[in-house]
Amino acid sequence: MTHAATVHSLWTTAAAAPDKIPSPDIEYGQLSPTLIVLGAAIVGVLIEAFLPRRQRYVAQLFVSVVALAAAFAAVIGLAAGDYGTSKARVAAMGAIAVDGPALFLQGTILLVALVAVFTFAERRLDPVVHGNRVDSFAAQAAAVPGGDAEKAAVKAGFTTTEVFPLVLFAVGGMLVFPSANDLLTLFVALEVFSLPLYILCALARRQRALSQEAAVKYFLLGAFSSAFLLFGIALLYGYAGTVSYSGIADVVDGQVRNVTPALAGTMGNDALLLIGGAMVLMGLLFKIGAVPFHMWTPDVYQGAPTPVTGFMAAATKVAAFGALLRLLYVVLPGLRWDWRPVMWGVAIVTMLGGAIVAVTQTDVKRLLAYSSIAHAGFILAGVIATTPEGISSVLFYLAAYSFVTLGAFAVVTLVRDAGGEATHLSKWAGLGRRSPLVAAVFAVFLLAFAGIPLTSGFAGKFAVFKAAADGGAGALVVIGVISSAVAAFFYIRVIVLMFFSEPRTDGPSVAVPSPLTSSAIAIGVAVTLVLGVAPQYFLDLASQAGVFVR
Amino acid sequence: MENLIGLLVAVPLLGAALLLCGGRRLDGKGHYIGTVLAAGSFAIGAVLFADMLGRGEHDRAMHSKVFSWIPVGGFRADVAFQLDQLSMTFVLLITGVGTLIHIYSIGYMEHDERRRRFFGYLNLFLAAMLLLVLADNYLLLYVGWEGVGLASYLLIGFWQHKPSAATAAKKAFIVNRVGDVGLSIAIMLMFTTFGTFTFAPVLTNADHASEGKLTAIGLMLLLAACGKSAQVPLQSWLGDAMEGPTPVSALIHAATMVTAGVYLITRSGAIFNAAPDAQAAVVAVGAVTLLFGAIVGCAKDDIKKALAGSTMSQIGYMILAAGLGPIGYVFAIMHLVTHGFFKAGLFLGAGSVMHAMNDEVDMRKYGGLRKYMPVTFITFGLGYLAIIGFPGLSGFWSKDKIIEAAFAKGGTEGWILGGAALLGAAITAYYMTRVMLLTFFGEKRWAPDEKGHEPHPHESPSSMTIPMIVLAVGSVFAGGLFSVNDAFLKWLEPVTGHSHGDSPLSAAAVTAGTMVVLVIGVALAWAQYGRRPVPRTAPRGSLLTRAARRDLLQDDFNHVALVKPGQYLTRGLVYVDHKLVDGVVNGTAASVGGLSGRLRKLQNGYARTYAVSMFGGTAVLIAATLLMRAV
Amino acid sequence: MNPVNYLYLAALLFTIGAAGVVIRRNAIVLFMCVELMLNACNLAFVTFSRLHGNLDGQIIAFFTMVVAAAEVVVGLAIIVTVFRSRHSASVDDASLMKL
Amino acid sequence: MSFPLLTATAVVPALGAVVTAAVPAAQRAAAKWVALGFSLVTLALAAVVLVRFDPGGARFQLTESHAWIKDFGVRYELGVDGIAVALIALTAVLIPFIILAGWHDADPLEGAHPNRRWRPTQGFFALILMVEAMVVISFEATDIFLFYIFFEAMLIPMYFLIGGFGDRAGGRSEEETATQRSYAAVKFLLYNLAGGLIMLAAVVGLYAVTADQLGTGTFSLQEIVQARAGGHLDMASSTERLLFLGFFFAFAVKAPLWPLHTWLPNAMGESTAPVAVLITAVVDKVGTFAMLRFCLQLFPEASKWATPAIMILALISIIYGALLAIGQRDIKRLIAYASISHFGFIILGIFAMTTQGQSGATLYMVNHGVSTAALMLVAGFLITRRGSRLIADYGGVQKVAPVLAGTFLIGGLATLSLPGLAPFISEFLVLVGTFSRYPAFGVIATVGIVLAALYVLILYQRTMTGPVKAEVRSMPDLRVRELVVVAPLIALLIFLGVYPKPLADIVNPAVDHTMSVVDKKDPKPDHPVDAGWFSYSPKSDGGSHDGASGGAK
Repeated sequence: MTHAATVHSLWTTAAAAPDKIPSPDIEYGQLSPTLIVLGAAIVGVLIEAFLPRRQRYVAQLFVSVVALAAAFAAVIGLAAGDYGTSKARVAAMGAIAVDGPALFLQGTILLVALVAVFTFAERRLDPVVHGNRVDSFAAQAAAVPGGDAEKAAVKAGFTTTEVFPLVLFAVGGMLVFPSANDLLTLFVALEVFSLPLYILCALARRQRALSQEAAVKYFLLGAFSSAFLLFGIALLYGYAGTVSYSGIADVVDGQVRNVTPALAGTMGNDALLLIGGAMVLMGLLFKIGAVPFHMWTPDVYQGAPTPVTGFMAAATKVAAFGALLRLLYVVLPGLRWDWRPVMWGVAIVTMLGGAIVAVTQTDVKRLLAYSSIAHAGFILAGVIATTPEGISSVLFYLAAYSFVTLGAFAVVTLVRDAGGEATHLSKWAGLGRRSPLVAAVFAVFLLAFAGIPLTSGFAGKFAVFKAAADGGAGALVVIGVISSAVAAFFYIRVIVLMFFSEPRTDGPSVAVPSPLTSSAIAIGVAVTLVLGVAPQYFLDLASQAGVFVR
Repeated sequence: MENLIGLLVAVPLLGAALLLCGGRRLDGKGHYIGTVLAAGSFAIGAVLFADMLGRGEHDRAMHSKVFSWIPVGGFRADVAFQLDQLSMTFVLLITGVGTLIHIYSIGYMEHDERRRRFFGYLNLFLAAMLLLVLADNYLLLYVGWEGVGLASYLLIGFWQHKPSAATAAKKAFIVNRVGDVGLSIAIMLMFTTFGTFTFAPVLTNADHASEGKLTAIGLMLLLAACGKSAQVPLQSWLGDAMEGPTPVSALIHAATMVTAGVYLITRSGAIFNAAPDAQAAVVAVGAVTLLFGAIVGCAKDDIKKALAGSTMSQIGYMILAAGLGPIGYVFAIMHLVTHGFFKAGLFLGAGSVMHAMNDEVDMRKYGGLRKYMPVTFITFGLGYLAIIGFPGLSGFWSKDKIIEAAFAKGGTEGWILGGAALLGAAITAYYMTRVMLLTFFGEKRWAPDEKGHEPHPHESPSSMTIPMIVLAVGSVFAGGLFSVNDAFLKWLEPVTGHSHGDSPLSAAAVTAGTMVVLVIGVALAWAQYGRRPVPRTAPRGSLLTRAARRDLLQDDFNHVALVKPGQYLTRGLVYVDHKLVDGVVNGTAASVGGLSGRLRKLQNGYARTYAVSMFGGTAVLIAATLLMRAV
Repeated sequence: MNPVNYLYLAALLFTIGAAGVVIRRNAIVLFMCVELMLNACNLAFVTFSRLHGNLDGQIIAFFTMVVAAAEVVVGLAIIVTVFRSRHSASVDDASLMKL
Repeated sequence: MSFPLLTATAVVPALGAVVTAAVPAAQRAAAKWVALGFSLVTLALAAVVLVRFDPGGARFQLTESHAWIKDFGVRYELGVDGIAVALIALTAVLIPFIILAGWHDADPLEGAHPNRRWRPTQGFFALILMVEAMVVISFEATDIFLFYIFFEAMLIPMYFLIGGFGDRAGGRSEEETATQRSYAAVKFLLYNLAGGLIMLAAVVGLYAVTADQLGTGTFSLQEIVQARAGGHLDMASSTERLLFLGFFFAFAVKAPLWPLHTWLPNAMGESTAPVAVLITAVVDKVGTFAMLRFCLQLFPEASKWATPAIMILALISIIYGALLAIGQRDIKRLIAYASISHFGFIILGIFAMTTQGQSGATLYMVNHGVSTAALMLVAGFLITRRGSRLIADYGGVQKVAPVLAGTFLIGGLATLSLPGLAPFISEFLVLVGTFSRYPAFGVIATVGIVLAALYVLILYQRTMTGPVKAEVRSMPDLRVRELVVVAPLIALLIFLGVYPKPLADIVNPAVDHTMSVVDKKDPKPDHPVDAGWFSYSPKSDGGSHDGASGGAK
């Protein structure tokens, strides 16, 4: 195509445009979950703007809980309306897919967020300062740690109630992420849920230095990765001339003759596709925390306020895997033979890497971070299966895993000493003697992580491995079980520490939480056990939800 | 009648149960209960005997199945008894001598606070021994076989506070176990060969089986016999077994248990008849042991050990006879019975002496006891005459027949065996005379022990002397009685069968020979111990003597060849298990840890490093994807 | 001139940006490098949009700018806070958490 | 449908565990009684199972089947054959004694820091019951997945029992003991978990195979066996072998088979005697049981293929275990190694592929359970008295505590399988079964008999006989509670030794079935004696042996 032609076409399109721009039609009903959450977020901002400090906490809490609940209800409604199955469709001018996986994941995310908000709102754990109950967020994020401003803020009993709208924004982005049906939406959604998380990471009340460092690292690396993602998108766009999943898929499947002989002339345009695909993949793998894009995970998990960590660890993974699934299953199925081996490699190093490095960790939050990496590897094994079972197994695993994670981190918030949460493992010695219940609950979560039967962890692991084996990835299964064996080692180590070693005299005390955290933990345990003992219903749900719309 | 057979075993078993579980409240009358029950089972035996005599010689065998024991597939073992002339003989011997020794023990164990348990063990032994001889299949026999082993273990170690006793007991059990392995393998072979291990079918079909199999079975049975009957090479335990109370030595380690091997071989005659090689092995073992035991017997100063050596040697005779096949079976058993009488008598005599001498066992510290304890002297003397084969006494009849049979084997083999038997007879005469002289003749050599107790020898209580007298009577007349127109031969022949070999020597010649060697033996002993006074401490003696004192170095050999290497092996294995097998496991764990530690270093906290890994990762990702397409 | 060259330029810029992120210490510079990468992306979008003769790419470019702006807001906020608390914008100083 | 008897047998102890755990801290004694009560109820239920079970009846009886996890092809399927019944009975019998024996093992030490939430006693007994529940259900499960789940899950309570309630009589410093104990516990768990995970891979693989060939994946043992018999399901021999190995590895760890045994001595040494009994007498049996039920029946061909190797390993276990037992200085470790030797016999019997071998192996599982329980529990009583596990610290106990010594001796004699006691029968059957197919193996295995005598008698001699050591002079004899524990076990040993027929009759049909699945026949004797001789064949009255007098012509 010559320059003249392109210039001309550019002119003509420009000239032809003005009078007849088609007004987009948006299916508000089907987008309602997202809209509700984002709306609530804006309301939250307004609250911050107009309500006096004293009332913000309650108002924010109320708004966000209601919003999340309502959004969840909306999801249920959509699912009940068969939007997950028969009426699955692409909404908002092809930007958003409303289908089984989308709804399932949105539902999961919303529930996780709801529970997470409970932990955000917890105000019984930290000792009362100047007569004010405080949560785990900085009195004033802007104030220099240990500075006068901060002291004043603390004295005044300030609290960062902005976390609620931030969470809501993040959730909004996460809701869009797995249902994004074109790469632009994908990118925007990614940023929409990443930016609030960056901020949330920086808001810890205790150990703010760590918290801020975490934020910086997370932000820089996150931006770095999203740059890659964006460049990948650019290349894919260059390859297909469109960013809509279905459009690219058509080109990949060769249903559409590629429209750019100019490119064809210059470079083997599959290279564009492959490189672009790889870079987009990288962007998602970063969010998942797959080796070698995982290195931010331990630091951020450790530094961030524990409730945030729990929320991130659970919800981000769900959203990111959702997006990954859609990308691989909708956009690149034609490329299966190209990306599968690569993903094999990633899955293997992720499983083994996460498990092995975790063995020598000494900090509970870092330990859980590495374990989350290992689990990412297991889930990838299911992703690779490229069968409907694969999809549903991943969905199930995500649901199971996210609640275990949330619960585990919620427990972490309870174990405290003078310096706030006592996350160093040595301090957990003999916890089982001091407060058997908490220790037992945490043990349940650890066993679920380890995939011991009768916990959700086992059901999920089995589902994934089964799918992988069916999908002809037997080797992955073997490596999976080996790394689970390694992983078991450090989960057990923690249990040994809690139950079989004598309590230290200077050991931490277990704070008695308010119903908020308690209910969060309770929900975690309940889900863990139910999904472990009677997973059939949820497996059905997942398998019904196992089909992507195109 | 059949049901009485079971009772034979049940009665003493009941006794054992009562006495062992009865607790202290039975301490007072425990020994009576035990004795009465033993006598009871003897009575039953007598009744059955009478009944058996009442019947024609070919339908004398009785059989009674109690219940099906182990039915698994083709493998069917019953608890069933078979009482034929052979087992009848044993029943009478066991219960008879057994009862006598129970009575004897009442006196002998009077001062032991654990006498109740002692009688419990004795009853247990009777039950097991009866089970052994009454079983109608090899597996049930095996139960009795190990049962007597257990009883002997418990009784040898009865004085457990003495480490020597405990060790001796353990040794006896383990050596026997080695023999038992033979028995169990034999049973397995029978099962794979015949599909059964019940006497009747196996023995009547023995000749159908290949000779190889039969030889194997025979050798395994022989191994078992060696263990139980203290035959070379498994004889080492018997000497130590004398640690047990003397009645035990008399009953178990002289009269009954140790002869079980002879029973086993005789019972399995059909198999051995069809397996000449196995028979050869048997006679070899017998011949060797009869000399071995005799030599050992010559050197021991411990009266019981001397007798133990003699026992070994006498059983050697029996095994030899049994090995000769149909020629010898009957005489083996006959000698077994007579030996049962006189050897038990001798042991009881020895016990009586020890009783009088504060449990002193060193004959060099006896001397001239005949004045102090006449009854013991006389009974012991009769037993002595019997064992050396003094014409007319029991030993004479039975041993003579064996020597005769040995020659009758024919060929050089016959000469060798006969010669050995004769030589053995000579040595027997020598060492028994020695015992006799050292103990009852000469001047008194005992002195106050370190605690200053001067022993005051006295005759034992009647509870002890009566059994001795009875046994003495037996050892005088039994042999003659049996030989009255071959009564014993006729009695047993239906079971064991009998054949007359063609002896190169006439019976008279053999008898003459035995007389000569007898005189020689006695004369030698007299020359050495009768004429001149005996030193209280043993002279160093010749090399042979010293070796013989150490059981011809048997234990030393075992120690060097088995015990030491075994200890090294186990220690080595413990090390291997810890360092190697377990080391591998811990090693893997450790290596994972190490790897983890190393990988951990990558996480150095620098955001830029993380960026590098991401960058590199992306590069690899892209490269890999392109590569995939390329290939 | 052949628009493909713009792609090469974009790739170059992107690489420079990435390299900058890897090499430089100062958080602000790092961040600028990221922005550079984003710009590279934009360039690529526009170029492709031109090549394909449709406007998607250009529209995306606008979106990218908006997002980048948002990122700047958040990013600078965080970096500044860190700078105030530890008086240094070097990312290497922020390495309390490791191993 | 009828009353779910099997489920009840498993649920009752589980319920008991919950109730026991819920007993408030103050009423620690009550917890013990509650636990005992529940275990007795379980025993009663097991008795009912034993009665309702008809040896001549269907392959699997009292079956229950409910949908469970459709997506995994998993059903809640229970059913018992003779082997399972025997082992369930064993478990149900042993648990009450274990509880009784451990009556004071979990009493808090004096001076332990008071904490009303920390309730070790309740936990101890609750965990024991939990283990019982899981063991029972894994004996009952005829669905492989169901079995697997509990096979794995039972590790957790076991782990807490070992690590949480170790032997206080280490003769070492407190923290030394603690580290040793948690080392043992972790080793136990990781070892078995690793085995279990390997098996998980095989389980998944099995699903893949069935799903691939039968359309829908299934874990039902019977379905698969029938499908294989009907030829609908034929695995490539390589696949079958891999799957077999996956399963066998897990069971071999559990059993344990040389060289995967090293966790057992640690676990048994560090845990209290009752827990040690629980490990070796109950939990480990699941391993050998599973070999018999799953390895052989799911993968007959592979089993035959692997037989030589496994037989050799079993043989090594027998000799090696015995030799190491001789070399031990610690009573409990000695018993542990003895058990390794015995498990060698069991596995030998299973893979000899003869009815004698497999029936023997099954009886062996039961008998070994009882005999080890007897020996180990008495050893435990001994150890708690003296406060040391080292053999060298004892001597002359027989003089001060004759009853204790006596029971100890009987336990020992059972361990060396003295005829007249139960283990003899099983051991001999195993030997005969092995011998009739692999004579050499049979002969070598008999060496184990002698070695057994060695380690038992050495142990007895060193601890019980000889001059009385000063430390044991004041040692009390067995108390009533302890007698109540030991006496029935000994009675059981004697009964099963004298009259094992009832048990054998229950087991035999199941074994015959297994043999038929594996498609193996007993080797015929070379010169079978005509049936006329079998006067003891069940029908005949076992009358006179007219040939009895016919020794030699």
